[in-house]
Amino acid sequence: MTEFLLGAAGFVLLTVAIGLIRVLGGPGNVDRTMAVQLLGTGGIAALLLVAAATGVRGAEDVALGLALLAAFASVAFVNSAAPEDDREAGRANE
Amino acid sequence: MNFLLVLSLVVPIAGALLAFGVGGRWVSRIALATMPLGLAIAVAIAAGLRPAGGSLVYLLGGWSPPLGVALRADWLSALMMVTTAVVISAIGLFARADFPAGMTETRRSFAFWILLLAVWGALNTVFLSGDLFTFYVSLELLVFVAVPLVALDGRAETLQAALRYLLFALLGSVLYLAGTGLLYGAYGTLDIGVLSGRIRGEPVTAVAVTLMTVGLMAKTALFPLYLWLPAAHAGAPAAASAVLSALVVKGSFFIIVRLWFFVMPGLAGVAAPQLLGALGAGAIVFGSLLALRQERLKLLVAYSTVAQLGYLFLAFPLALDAEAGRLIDGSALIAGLVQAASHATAKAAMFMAAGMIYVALGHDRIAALGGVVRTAPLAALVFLLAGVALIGPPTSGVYFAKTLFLRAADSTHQWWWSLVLDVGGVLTSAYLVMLVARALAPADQAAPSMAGIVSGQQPVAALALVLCSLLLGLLPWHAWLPLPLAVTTPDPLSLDALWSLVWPLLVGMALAALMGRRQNQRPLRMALWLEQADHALRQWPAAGFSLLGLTIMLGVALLLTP
Amino acid sequence: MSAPTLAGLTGAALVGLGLYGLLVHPHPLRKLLGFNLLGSGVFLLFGIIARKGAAAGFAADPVPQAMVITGIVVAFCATALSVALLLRLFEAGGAATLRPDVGRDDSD
Amino acid sequence: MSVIQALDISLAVLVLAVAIWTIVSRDAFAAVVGYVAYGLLVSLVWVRLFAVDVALTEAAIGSGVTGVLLISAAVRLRGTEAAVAAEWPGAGSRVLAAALCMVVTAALAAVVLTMPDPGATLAPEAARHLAETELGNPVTAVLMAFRALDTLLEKVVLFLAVIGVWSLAADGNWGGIAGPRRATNRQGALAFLAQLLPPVGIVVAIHIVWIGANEPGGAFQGGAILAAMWMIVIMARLAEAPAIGERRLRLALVAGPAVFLAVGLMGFAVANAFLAYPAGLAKPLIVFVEVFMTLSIAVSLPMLVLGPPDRPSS
Repeated sequence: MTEFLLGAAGFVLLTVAIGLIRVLGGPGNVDRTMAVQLLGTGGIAALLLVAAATGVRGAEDVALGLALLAAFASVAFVNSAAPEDDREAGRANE
Repeated sequence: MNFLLVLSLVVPIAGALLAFGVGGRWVSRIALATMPLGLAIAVAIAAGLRPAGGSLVYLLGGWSPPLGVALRADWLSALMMVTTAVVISAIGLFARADFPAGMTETRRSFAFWILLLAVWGALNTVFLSGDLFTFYVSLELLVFVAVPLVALDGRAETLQAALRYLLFALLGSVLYLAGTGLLYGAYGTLDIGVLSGRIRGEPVTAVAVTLMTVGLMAKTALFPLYLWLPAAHAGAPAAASAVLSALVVKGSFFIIVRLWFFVMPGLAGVAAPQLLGALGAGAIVFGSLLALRQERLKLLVAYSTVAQLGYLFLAFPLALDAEAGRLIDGSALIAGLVQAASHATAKAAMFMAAGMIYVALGHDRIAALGGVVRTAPLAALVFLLAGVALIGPPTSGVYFAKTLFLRAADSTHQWWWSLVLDVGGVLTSAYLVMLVARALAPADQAAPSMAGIVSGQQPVAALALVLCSLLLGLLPWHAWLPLPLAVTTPDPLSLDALWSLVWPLLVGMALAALMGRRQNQRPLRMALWLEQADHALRQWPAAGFSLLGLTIMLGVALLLTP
Repeated sequence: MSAPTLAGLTGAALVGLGLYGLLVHPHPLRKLLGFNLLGSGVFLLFGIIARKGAAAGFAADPVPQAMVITGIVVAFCATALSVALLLRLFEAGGAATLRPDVGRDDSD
Repeated sequence: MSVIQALDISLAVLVLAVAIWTIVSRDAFAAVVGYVAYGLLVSLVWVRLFAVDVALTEAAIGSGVTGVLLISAAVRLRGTEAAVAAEWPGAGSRVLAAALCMVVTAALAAVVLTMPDPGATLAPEAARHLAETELGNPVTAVLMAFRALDTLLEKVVLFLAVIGVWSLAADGNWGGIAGPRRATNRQGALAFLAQLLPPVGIVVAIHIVWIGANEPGGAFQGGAILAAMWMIVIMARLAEAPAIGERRLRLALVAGPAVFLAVGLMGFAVANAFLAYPAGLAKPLIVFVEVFMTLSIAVSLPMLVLGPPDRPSS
């Protein structure tokens, strides 16, 4: 069972790695931000599998934290990448 | 009695938190009210250490090391704590005019007073901590105080200076932290006392101590790792420059002392202390000569700090007992720390004087200092006295330290360090003579337009500090220090004493004439080389190479130690 | 090779990488990334020390773990202050360079 | 080679590859995204080292909040790279620097490889005294009892960092609203997300703080998640960032270190040492302190990410 869990974790990690190569290269910043999402989901899966296999306690909370913060990173990206003219409009409105 | 150790760091930190919570006009009042309290605590701790060579220990939370953290006070802590308390109180007095408490809270004064209290708490933690990781946290506290102080004026150049300082200081902290971790991994403790009993001359010790020492040297701005110092110390407001130059750089120096003299005194070998001394000598010569080449007074003072920091590192080779093969915490170390205390008081006063001169003249260009004796006589006097204190007349702390250094050089047969000390005295005289010559020149025709008025308290605070430095040699040191010391003050009117004061001045005059900046005259080629070297060393790539090269040299020196 | 040793070696490599980035890369933001890599490499060294200190029923020595947690917090504060300074420098001077102003004291 | 070894090696390779990417990548934004990915991977390594508390901190701070900070900085600094590129040292210098850095790495690697196993440890000491702290999580015991001074000072570092960031404000904006002005678009997916996530996040954060006494977790990790939730709300313009002159904000910022300090001083009277807890009350007092620390952290982190006040408060 342990071997199976670890094998599964390895597989997830491999897909994440392949995805990373594609995604980090861009071309656009949106593509790159997807890398974070990809790792957010893939990383959580690998983390839970490894924790279950090696008997680490408390890993579920790390997974919870990771899930929340990966979403948070995307929000920050969307927020800061908002087009400039939108901001200017905001400035004029207030 | 021992609870005073806790109070000495808790009181300033609590003051900072309170000032932040209350805000407004109360910020400076709380800070100023904390000062007599902190001063009293420092003096009380020093008094408690009076049977010479004693120490006070406080186990935090009642947990004893290695699991817990202990605070320890000994003569080094007491000396540095009292110095810090005096300097901070004087700076507080000085800064009242520059950072007034108005009806509405202002950015500069809010940040300054809280940071002043925080730097005090951080330094007391450094002086009292008996734990390598607590050192790390207090080093970081110092960074987070010092960087905003540098950036306080908000001009682009000070922001850049602050950022360079921050990045370099962070690098230093991380290297220090790496070494701390390795030592813990090897010996299972971070407590200085426990560690000194367990530490052995192994490769892991060499690697750890190298990383820690280089990290701390970067924070102390020891030559050649001073890329951040001149711009940072010269760009800050005068009161902040005084804090930075007098106190903050001494914190990381103090940790080097703790590490070498109290954790691994028997493992230093011969080569590594010589290397530290050589860097100190380099700082003295290079920093002083560059001070001569500066166009602005505050930059001159900053380069003078680079030079003066070099003296502190002479303590390492001179404290080495070659026969026993260990560093002795005896007269050379005492000399180093008294030098640190003398420099702290004199340099703080010097930066204050430079600040007052800036206010009085509306600029601090050295070439246009003429007439300052009439415009700002007190400030000019303080500056002169501070410079004299750095050269070291017979009653001063610098003289006391120099005598001990020379004696140690004599008894350990290392004549070259005496030479360095003499050269240092001459060079310090040189830039002072040059400034005096400029100041006595007739005033510029163009009337100063931007000139302001120096508040009345400011010269008093600066003068008090300068007197501390000038009279430090007269203190009854034997009551505190671990070994009997007799440095007799020579009759100041005796021929010997006069000659020892006059000859460096004469040689200094010649040097000032040769190397100083003068209009309508091509500088010596050597002066140009110096400036180019300085410019290169203040760039990141060169600083990086110096840092990595030093790491490897020090590492090899320590690895080869039997 | 055991997991802790591997992590330790990764840490050692990260220290070198971070050091290179911090010292050589001219852009302050990239220096900051180098600093963070360097710090994280040092933390991994603490990690191997903690893991090799497993005893008394603990899977890892808690003392180095606590130090790493403190270290991560401090590193974050440092990053935040650097970023704030850098952005302010950029606004004030329009550039994000760390090169000291050439020619101010070398003009003649 | 067993499966777990293969997994460890591939994880290490992946970590290093992403780290190299963040150093060599041309584009600053790409490098920063690489760094966020790196942080996520490193928290996996921490789980493999059985240091779950650290993994949680790394996930929350190392990659989460730091990542957001750096991403917005990279976006705002767009276009500064070309000018700085001229300052690259020459190829020879770079090779030399790389070689010197490798020497440092080699020295550390040698230390790692010669490290004894089992190594020096304080775990037995911590285990022996754990009962006196009434806690189940030894890491929390080290942070809140055995080495409480360091934790207290670390909170002061956080406090000073906030002052440092604020002190960069323009004089006229002192007391004003933290962070750059944001557009007022309240529509869209972002606002929806900002309404959806925080309730979940708050529950998770409280859970992590609460279990910190006995299981991995604690004030900092929980506080960081709370901070992230508040920042999402601010970013989605559902709420305005606070003005730095606000009394409530200031009290929240100092509450953590101040309460810690007060409880520590109380130790003088009731437990005969600074930072000592009286027997039988250790756990409740530690949780009490942690609640205030969580509050301060949850408020400090957004202040650090938002930056100095950019406009006066109305």
